[in-house]
Order: sequence, then C-alpha cells, then structure tokens
Amino acid sequence: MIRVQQEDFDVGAEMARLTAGRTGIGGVACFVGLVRDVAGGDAVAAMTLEHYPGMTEKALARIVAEAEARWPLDGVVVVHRYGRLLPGDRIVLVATASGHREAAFESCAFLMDWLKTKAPFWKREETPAGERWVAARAEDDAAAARWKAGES
Amino acid sequence: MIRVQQEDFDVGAEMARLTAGRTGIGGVACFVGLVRDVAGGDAVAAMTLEHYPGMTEKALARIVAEAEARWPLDGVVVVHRYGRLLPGDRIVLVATASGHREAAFESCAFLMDWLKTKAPFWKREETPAGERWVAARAEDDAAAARWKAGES
Amino acid sequence: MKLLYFAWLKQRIGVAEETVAPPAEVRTVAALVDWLRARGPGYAQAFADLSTIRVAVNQEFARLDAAIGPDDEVALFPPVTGG
Amino acid sequence: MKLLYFAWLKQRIGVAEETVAPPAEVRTVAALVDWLRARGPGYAQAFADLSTIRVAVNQEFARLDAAIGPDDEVALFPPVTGG
Repeated sequence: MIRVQQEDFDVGAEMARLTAGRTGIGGVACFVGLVRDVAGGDAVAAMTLEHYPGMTEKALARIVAEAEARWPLDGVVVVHRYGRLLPGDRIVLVATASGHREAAFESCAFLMDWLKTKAPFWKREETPAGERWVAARAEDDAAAARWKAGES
Repeated sequence: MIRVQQEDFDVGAEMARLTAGRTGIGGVACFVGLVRDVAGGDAVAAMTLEHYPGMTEKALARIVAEAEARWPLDGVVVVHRYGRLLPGDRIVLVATASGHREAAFESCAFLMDWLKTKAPFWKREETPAGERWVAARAEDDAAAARWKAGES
Repeated sequence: MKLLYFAWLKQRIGVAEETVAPPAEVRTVAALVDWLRARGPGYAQAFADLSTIRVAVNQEFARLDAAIGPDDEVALFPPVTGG
Repeated sequence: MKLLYFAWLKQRIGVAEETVAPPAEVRTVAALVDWLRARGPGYAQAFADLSTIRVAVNQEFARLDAAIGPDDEVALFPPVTGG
C-alpha cells in the first residue's frame, strides 16, 4: 500500500494492518524517517517537502514492484508526507513483511535507498540564515547504487 | 530499554517513546518477529517460549551495549516475550534510533542476529505430530557470524 | 507541451507550470532547455548548469536527449531529496 | 552448586533446577557433566551428545572446560532459538 499525504501516520496501525489476520508472516521490518533539528551544522526550524503529484505515486509503485520482484514479500507499506514539517515530525514510513527476517530487512533498506534517489520529493529547510534547498547526498547515490547489480 | 515479558507490546507506543521529545533523530529502524503458522512443512498451532530469567536480561543488555559501541545510536528498545503464543502473535521487537538510517538499519539487523544466537530463549512448537523443540538454524549462526569481525 | 518545474528551478523561473509551443525543431529535452534559456534571465539562470537538472517525460525519469513532442508533459527539477 | 536445565534437557532430566554437591575433583563443566551422567538414565540420555549442549556459568555463556566451584550457578541447555 502506497500513500502520499500531508497528514501524519500511525506507525503501529500501519504495521498492524500489514499483518492483520495473516499468520504466515515471520517478521516485519520498518523504517521511519524523521525531521532532524540540525543539518550541516545549522539549526533547522522547519522543513517543507514538495513533490510531483502523479509521478510520485508512479515512482513509488515502481520501486515497490522492484522490491517485490527481488524478495519474497507478504506485504509492503510506504507512506510519505509532504508539506511543512517540524523537527521530530515523521516524514516517511516503509514497512515490509516476509516469512524471513533477512528479506524483510533487506527489502526495507532497499526501498529507503531507492526512494531517496528515485522518488520526486524535494526538501527545503528553514535555518537562521534563511531558507535553502537540501542538496542530494553522494552517500544516497552510493547507497542506491549498491542494489544496482540485480536491477531489472 | 530492555524488557522480557509475557504480555504483548504496542509497536507504535514503543517507537514513539524512543523518539518522544527528541528532535535530533533522523530515523528509527525496527523489526517485529511474529509466530508463523507453519514450520518445516508442518502446521504450528502454538509456540511456547522458555527463557532463563536473570541471564536473559544480562545477555540482552550485553548485546545492546555492543550495538551502542558499534553504531552512533540515540536509543534502543528490545522487548522479548515468553510463554505460550499463537500464530500471528508478536514475539520480539527491536528498534534503533540514529541520526543516520544506515546506522539504524544495520544495528537493528545486528541486534536481531545476535539475539537469535546469544540470548537464552528456547522455542517449543505444537504441531499435529506433537510437541517439538525448535532446532537452532545454521543460517542464524551464519547471520550472527557476519558481524564478528569487529566483535569487541 | 506542458512544462512543470520543481524546487529551486520553480523559484528561479517563477512559475510551477506552463504550456508552451516550441518550434517543430525542438525535438529533445536538451533542445527544449536551449529554447527556454532564451525566454528570459530567470530561465537562463535556472538552466545555467545542466548537471544539476533532472528530467521526467510523462512522469517517467528521462535523459536530456529524450525525444519529446507537443503532447508530452515535461518536468524539470533538481536531483530528488526525499525520504 | 546450583544447577539449572532448560528446554529438552530439562524435560529429559525431569527437573528444572537442583542443588548438588559433587566431589572436589569435579572442577570443570565437563567433569560435572560426566558426574551427572552417572546419576541416572535421564541424565545419561540428556548428555549423550555433548555437541548439542550449551553452558552458562553464573549466567554467562561458558565452555565445557570452564572452571566451576561450589558457589557457582551452572546452567545446561540446548542451543538457543529465540528471536
């Protein structure tokens, strides 16, 4: 299930929904990304996420399909927020359910890595020096590239 | 925070507690292990977890300390249940908070791998053929061993 | 042709979205960007360094040499930073 | 010396916990296991294959050659399977 929304999400409810009424799932891995109060040494008062409605959902669906092709998954949840968020606010939830924990962990990390480099979101930070757009990180490109070998 | 308990836990509440009032955390990785309804091709009606009170808490504390020594973590939660559980029931929760997602993911996977091989829990399954103790898996030993290089 | 701009590209150009009708010889994203540059200083500044520009054609990532036509939706934006 | 047994070891031996006073020459876990084997068929069966036995002395994992004394808590159990 993929959702792009302004409002916050309930981590426990999302994870419970993934496994509700199902008894063949061995484990659920999950990652929640949060707004940090500091970036590049500067205080961050708020962060605004902009996205490309229409393309965002398609890009996320493609990334999820790729994860499902690579690992035996019993379910995937991706929820990504947009709009203005404050430090400590949740930005994104990725959760993957599988019979085996290795598949759950790996696919969850994969989804985050690809989402960071292949989904059309942009972050703007409010700092004491003014507003600035967050630059793409080379580490994120490298993290996404490590899954490349098996790319379909 | 480490807890060994018979009762269920609330995943959302545990994750929220990890980050409550803190704004420097970039992400939380989490894993929830569940009772599967099948094992080795046999239906599992229930699973009973036995543990070694006293040693369990010490072993988990040591594993958590090792994770904290290896990764820059802002918080760790481990909750492990014991007693009789049914398919779909939660067994274990591991959650790690960090400024960086790589540290959160890796430490969470590490904790699960070490917990499976270094914490004194034993599982007994109820199957149509009777009760049987779960045998240790070679894959779990291998998963735990991959973190060995840097073992302190 | 529908154009969309995001993040700082949108701010420099000053619009989020516009419909344009470039001449027939504009058949690739690169040619479109060249044509846009001549539209004003905001465009010229936004497209000063192509290494910082990413492209989607009809909501799929594409390269600067991707072919485009009058019915396409072309989006121009900096590298993504979500998650 | 306090002994604890877990999982199928406990079931085969028939007790979860007991206090024993082995002779002074029993100074290691291995010697203790040898001494226990002679206590009855349940023990002999439980300790038939030492490769399936794990040990903790005073709630820390230990090896079969670990030294033990009268005041120690010694636990014997199969490989762990939690998580």
